[in-house]
Amino acid sequence: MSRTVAETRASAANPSVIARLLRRPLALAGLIVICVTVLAAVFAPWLVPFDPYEQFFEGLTIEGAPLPPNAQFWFGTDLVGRDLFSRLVYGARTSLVIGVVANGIAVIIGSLIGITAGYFRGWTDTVLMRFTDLMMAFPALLLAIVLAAIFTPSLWIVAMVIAMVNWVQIARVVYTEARSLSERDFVMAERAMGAGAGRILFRHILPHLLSTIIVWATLGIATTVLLEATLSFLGIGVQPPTPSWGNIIFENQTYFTSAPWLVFIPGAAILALALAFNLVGDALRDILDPTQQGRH
Amino acid sequence: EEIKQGGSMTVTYKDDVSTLDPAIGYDWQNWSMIKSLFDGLMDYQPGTTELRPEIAESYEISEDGTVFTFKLRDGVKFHNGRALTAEDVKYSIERTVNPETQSPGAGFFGSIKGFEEASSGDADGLSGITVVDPHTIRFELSRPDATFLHVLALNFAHVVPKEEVEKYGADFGKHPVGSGAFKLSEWTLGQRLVFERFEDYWNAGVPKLDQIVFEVGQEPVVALLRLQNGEVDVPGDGIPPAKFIEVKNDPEFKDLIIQGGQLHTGYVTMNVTIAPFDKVEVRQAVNMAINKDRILRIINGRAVAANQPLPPSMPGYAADYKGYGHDPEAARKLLADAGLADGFDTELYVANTDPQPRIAQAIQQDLKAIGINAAIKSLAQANVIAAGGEKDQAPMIWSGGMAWIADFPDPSNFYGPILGCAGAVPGGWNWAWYCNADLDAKAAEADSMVDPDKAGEREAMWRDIYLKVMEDAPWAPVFNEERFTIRSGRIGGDDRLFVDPVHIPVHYDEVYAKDVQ
Amino acid sequence: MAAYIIRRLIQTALILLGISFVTFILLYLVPADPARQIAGRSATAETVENIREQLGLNLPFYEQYLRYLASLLQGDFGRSYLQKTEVSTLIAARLPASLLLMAGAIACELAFGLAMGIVAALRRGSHTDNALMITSFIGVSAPQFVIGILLLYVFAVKLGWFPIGGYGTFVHLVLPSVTLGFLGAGWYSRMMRSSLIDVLRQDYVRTARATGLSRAKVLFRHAMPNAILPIVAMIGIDIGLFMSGIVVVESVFGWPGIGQLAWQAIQRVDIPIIMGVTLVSACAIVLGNLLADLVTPLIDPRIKLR
Amino acid sequence: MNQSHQKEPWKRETNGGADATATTSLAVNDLSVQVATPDGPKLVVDRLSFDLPEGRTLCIAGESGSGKSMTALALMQLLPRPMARIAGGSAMLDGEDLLTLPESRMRQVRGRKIGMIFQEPMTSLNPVLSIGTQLKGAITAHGELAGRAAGARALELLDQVQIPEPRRRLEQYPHELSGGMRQRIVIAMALAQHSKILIADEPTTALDVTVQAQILALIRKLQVDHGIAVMMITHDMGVVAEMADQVLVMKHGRRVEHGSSAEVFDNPREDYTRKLLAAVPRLGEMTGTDAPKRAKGAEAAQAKAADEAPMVEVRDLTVRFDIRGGILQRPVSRVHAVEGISFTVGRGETLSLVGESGCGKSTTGKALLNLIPWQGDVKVNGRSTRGLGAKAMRPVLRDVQMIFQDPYASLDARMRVGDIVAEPLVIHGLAQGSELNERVAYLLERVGLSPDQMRRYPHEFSGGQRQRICIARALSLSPKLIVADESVAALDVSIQAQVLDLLQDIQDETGISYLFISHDMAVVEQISHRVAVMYMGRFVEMGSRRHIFENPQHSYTKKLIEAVPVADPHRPRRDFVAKAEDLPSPVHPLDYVPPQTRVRDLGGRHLVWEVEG
Ligand SMILES: Nc1ncnc2c1ncn2[C@@H]1O[C@H](COP(=O)(O)OP(=O)(O)OP(=O)(O)O)[C@@H](O)[C@H]1O
Ligand SMILES: Nc1ncnc2c1ncn2[C@@H]1O[C@H](COP(=O)(O)OP(=O)(O)OP(=O)(O)O)[C@@H](O)[C@H]1O
Ligand SMILES: [Mg+2]
Ligand SMILES: [Mg+2]
Repeated sequence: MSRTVAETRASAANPSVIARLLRRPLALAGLIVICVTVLAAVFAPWLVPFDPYEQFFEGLTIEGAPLPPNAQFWFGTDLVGRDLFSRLVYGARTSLVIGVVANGIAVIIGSLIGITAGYFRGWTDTVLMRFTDLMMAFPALLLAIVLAAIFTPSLWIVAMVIAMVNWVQIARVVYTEARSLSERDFVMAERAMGAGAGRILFRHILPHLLSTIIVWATLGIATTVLLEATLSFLGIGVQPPTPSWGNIIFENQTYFTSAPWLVFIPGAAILALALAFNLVGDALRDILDPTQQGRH
Repeated sequence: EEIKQGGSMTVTYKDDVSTLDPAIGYDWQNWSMIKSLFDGLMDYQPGTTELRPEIAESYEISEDGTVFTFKLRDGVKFHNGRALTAEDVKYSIERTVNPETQSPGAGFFGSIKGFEEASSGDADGLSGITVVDPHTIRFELSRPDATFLHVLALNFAHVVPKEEVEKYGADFGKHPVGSGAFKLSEWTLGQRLVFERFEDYWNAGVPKLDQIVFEVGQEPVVALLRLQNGEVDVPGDGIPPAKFIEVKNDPEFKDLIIQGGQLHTGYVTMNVTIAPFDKVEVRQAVNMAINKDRILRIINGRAVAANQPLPPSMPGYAADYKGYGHDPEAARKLLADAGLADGFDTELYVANTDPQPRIAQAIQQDLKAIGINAAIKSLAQANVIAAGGEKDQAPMIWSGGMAWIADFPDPSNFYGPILGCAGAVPGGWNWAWYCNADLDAKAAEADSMVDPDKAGEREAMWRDIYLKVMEDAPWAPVFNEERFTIRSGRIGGDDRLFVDPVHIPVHYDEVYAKDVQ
Repeated sequence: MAAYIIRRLIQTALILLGISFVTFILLYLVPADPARQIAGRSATAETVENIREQLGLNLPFYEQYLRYLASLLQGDFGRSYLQKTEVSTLIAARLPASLLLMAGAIACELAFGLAMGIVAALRRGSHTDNALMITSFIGVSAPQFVIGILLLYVFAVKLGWFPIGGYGTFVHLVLPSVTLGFLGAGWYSRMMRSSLIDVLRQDYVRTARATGLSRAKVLFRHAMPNAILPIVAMIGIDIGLFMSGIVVVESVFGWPGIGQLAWQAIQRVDIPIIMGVTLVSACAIVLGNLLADLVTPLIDPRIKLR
Repeated sequence: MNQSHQKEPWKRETNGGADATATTSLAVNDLSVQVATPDGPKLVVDRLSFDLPEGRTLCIAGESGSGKSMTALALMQLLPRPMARIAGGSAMLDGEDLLTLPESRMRQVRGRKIGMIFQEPMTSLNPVLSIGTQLKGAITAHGELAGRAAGARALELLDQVQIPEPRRRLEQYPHELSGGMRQRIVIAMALAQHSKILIADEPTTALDVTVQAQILALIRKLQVDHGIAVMMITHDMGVVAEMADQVLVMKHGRRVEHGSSAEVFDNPREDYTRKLLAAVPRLGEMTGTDAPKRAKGAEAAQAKAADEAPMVEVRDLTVRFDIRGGILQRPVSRVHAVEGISFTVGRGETLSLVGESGCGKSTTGKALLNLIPWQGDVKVNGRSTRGLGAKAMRPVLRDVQMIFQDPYASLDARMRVGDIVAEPLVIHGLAQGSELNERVAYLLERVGLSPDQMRRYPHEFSGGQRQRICIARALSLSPKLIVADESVAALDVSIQAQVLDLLQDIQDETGISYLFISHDMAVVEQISHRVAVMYMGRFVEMGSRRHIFENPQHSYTKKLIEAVPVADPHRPRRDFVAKAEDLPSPVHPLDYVPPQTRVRDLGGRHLVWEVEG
């Protein structure tokens, strides 16, 4: 419960971040959700009762209505008679791939731009950061929509689009930190020893940024999962019939009164996954980020 | 019995109304609104596809079918109070043809003499239109055109007052002034429009309602929920699939649902220039692979299976034609005959609005059953249209959402741009890139048969053309959509008015409010 | 100060220039052909070509862009291809609805977000704190379209407390603003909490307490103005979130704002509208940031605008 | 206000604690404070008892971490919650036990009965509220005064703490004032409600000596004028000697020694106290010698320095930092950090730079290593470094190294200590593998650390140890000159002495030169051969240590020496300095032409600079 100065000091000595994550109930819950999702995604073919692409003739009523959850179809069927549960499990793959790949690219781009601009002043800084400002001023979703409209969307294109939109924040954060780090005495000391820019950037500044980057990467996964869902919700995400949690909702959104399970079950899945990443990210921030320490 | 005038009706739409300029408006939402605000020489009998004169009192067609002379009614006034004359009719059509107007309908007037010069901007007006006297106007055509009366019933031929057009310039579409049964009294962009009865309308007793309120930006589902609450009278976008079964089974509403045909066909195009769709066997196999019954079930049975381009209510429909039945076995054999026993990979383009992607997925599954792996490309409608207009882009397109709905009830309307050689050009609408010179010649021949007595013969010719098309199978027709609409209990009128083939979703001029009776 | 504002405005203009350029390129790459859309399906190739020429679509890219810029400089956003209306008119007609929605959302954010954050900070470690923070986490994790549909389903359809979509009265505003403000409330409460906790342990708070000031005075006089600073800095970011949020929220609730306009325009590739809305949103974001930067020195005298 | 007070030389007889007339105002008994640590609760104040007599000053002294602040906070019930809590004891004030009072009653004590001043003047004031608001807030905390009366009282208070232009100050914000001014405001706030007890937790540690002297004198004056009992916390024995009637020495939360100030200084009973006192550098200790305290063969080195080419030659070094603004972000004004200074450092010689905070000492050091842009001429070991890029500087850097002001900040917290010390060798490609290891082990041993500490991280070391790590790193390239920036400023006296000794030993051994930067005259006296006094970016006086300390010529030098607190309670306490003044700002407009200075050579390389005109 109560943490002290001494404890925070000790924390750095005790490198087992995972162990410390596990001690926090919320973070633990988040980790469990993430693990379950990852396992579900990896072992999807063995877990699902049905082929997620198969449109069962008996999956629709005679009138063509989807079936509510029942013994055969645990989460009911969708509007073309597919098993919702199987689609959700496969949809986890999409969400995770996007979350990890898109966000990974965003993190790499953002970190590189931020760190470079933060350390090198002058025109490098100006050019990169003005560009970042520009991207900042872009309404992100609008940009994503336009990009998605230009390129025929597919899993990878969607990932790229999200990456193009999402690197900005991390670039800003990394920039600010890299800037203040490069003014710190230990960087000055490094320069006084004759170290080159590459060494200072990657051996000294980068390690200090790692915790920030890790935290933003985790939080960013949550954002990314949500953005993919939103793009899919607007019908410009991953192409059907590949299931993604967002496009399941997109396909079924108008049925929220007549077949609410088709909207609210995948909605709950998105919420749970985003929440899990946010919880873990936040806990990591507490554990890794010295400026945030002792806030609980 | 006499129907009393008065009362108000609320209609909702999802999309904003783009323009009410008759020369420009060309979507099925503003189409009928414009019809109520403006009048043309010709119109249809309410609820049917039968032509009748509107502001024309009478007309004469010359023997060779190239000269049409119209006599105008007396007492037709614009909403601004000025009397409508033949000059206005001439001005309006010339305005549509004038390239600066950018009218999408200019091409319909291609048969009028002087069209080439006028549409290229070389001439100011159409030499083929003559104002004989303020009440008489004459059209001379460069070739016989059997559809010309239908063309004059199009919105693009509706009459606008020159002075108002010039006053508002490019914004005329937001300040429409016509001679129709209603006039626009309020337009709050993005929110609502209000139509009010035009007191001086030439046709006494029309319209029945005093006021129509259009609320835009309303999701169809929301509109229906509000209709169930008694806040809305007609959901302009129809009954959304999501609510269809519910209202159909609801004793309170099921009697208010009206069903009617539409001049619509939903089809899959196969690009005959892209292998392997250049093989007729493959195209036929696709026709046989599609399980239309399942697709109908997915859309809650709101359509009938189609087997030819023309919809059943169109003259020229081949009622006894059986088409390609659902037969995956045979389809697989055809593929094997074409040397594709192992199937192949291809792409199926589709517009990204519900329910189109769902239908595409059903087709995808059917194709898979005969070994064709079609990846779905679900894009914004405009991008699908763009892909269709490129020769080597889209192997297959599901037409839903962008499908052909006839401009007027004539078989020719389903041929030229979408199956004829003229449409098989970059940027054209013939997404199958099907071009059969013989059939084009036959079509031209049929269209020059103006004589009303030969109508039956002309119909037979067209029927023949479409059956020939089906032999080559550039399309796989899937279904003809049935319109299902609903109205609130307080709105009355013949059922046919609510599924009027041209006045979609209702014939605004003719329906009435029960509560003032 | 004046120099600062001028410089920022110049920067803003440059950013808008950049954004207009990027957007223009992107839209130029969109496969859909505006001329064909205007011409419609019955048009002849000639008509299409004609329209293309009139709109200048056959010009090389840079010339199209320069033309656009030139008219933009005269305050002309162009005319919508499909709505046949001045884009500025369309945006002006819809902007009030969006602003109203944003105002509602901001009210929700501040009311819920700040209150939750303050309570959580003062009770930190307690069950109240945990409960509030879980709520705020849900706020930042919940997809807006799910929240929107859920609220619509529960409060409008099932309970009938609110109208099912629509625009006009205060009751219409409630559900959309809650949906739009949900995310922000989550952020604000978390920021408020950590910022307040941080401030409460500062030396000057201890100094204030050492002079015998009451808790309430210490909190509101001394701690709050400091704690609110990072939140003020959020204004700009917040407007960015709103700009994305309104596309979804307005489409769920049928709210006649510029989000809906943008979404319709994007689907129909109505380039002038997309350009216009993008620029207006960007402008709002940049001005939001400027506003935040201008307000900050009013609260914090250490910050000097140069 | 009574103006006469300020004119009157303020004198007071030193008085032992055994003043029979004084009555006890605060009686602390067995006070214990516990903090929570991962290894369970820990007592940081352990059964501490003392009395605070009315109108007298009690100084609590002790090294860092000995529990001094915790004691003070416990008395105000302001311990950081929930980490720390009172574990027992009582503190009686006017018949009430402060430690058990409920919050609402305690509020009546805070400010009214006990005023408190904290260590950091920079952070003790709310940055977003004006001085007036904060002061009035303190005055009206219990709602006695309001409106105009509060305003009048605020002015009166500012006058009492000798702030010039009090009316204007009310409108100002904390960041617009210097540290000394801020500390005066904090004192005014503590006295706002006529409290009879003042607790001052290291009130001058963060301030320059000159300002420190003013603040200490001010506290003494207020105490006399108002009969306040002061409980003063400090780690500086000089301050203790200057202020205390009674002294309490603490170690690890326990009382080590308690008595009148004369007793403690003259006859310390405990070893610990004796050690503490011995470590304190005493100004004037070295009078009559030339060489640094522990230098061997000093004369030889001096002689060598005189005839060989100097290690570093600096001519007209000027450093200005642009302040940008306006629409185009062009420079609008400049910080004149260093303004045309010239000096040389001979081989094996220690040149000290002294001066107040912000006078440009660190900047000068950094310019030597080309870490910031500068103008003028710098020659290191005969090589001109002007305009050299990072690459070209490398060989030069093998000759000059720097120890930075803040040892912790200058160590990369994510690196192991072994790697940190090896870093320069790796950068210059001087050693690899086992050779590198051996070299690092040797260096660590050299600075008194054990080589098995190589695998630890900087945060696992104490302040003094960290400073040693920095020294080891600076030594690794075997440089010929080390710029040592405030190398001992942050350390406790005992540690400080060790580090100074270490530096001296290294010089004796290797003949290295130092540019020693410090603001502490007492330290400078011990370590330097020559001393340069800096003021506002310029030298005002430079000469051998003997010149500067025994024959200071410039008034500023005299003022600096004068201000150093001396750890001798018998020395007459210094005069109260009337109205405080701020240092002038080093920020000037672009077209500013610095005034010409004239150098006066007093012979024997003793130079004095004076502004012309
Ligand atoms: N918030 C805290 N939580 C836990 N332990 C603390 C906390 N603050 C201080 N301590 C510990 O309490 C002990 C006494 O600290 P205190 O601040 O009283 O020392 P001090 O004598 O004032 O030192 P300094 O001269 O450095 O101010 C130290 O060992 C310190 O580590
Ligand atoms: N990078 C910089 N940009 C602008 N001004 C600076 C910069 N570095 C130092 N200064 C200013 O230059 C002056 C001299 O600073 P410097 O750090 O050399 O002082 P110092 O004598 O070392 O003081 P201290 O004893 O506090 O360390 C100060 O007024 C400082 O504010
Ligand atoms: Mg302390
Ligand atoms: Mg310094």
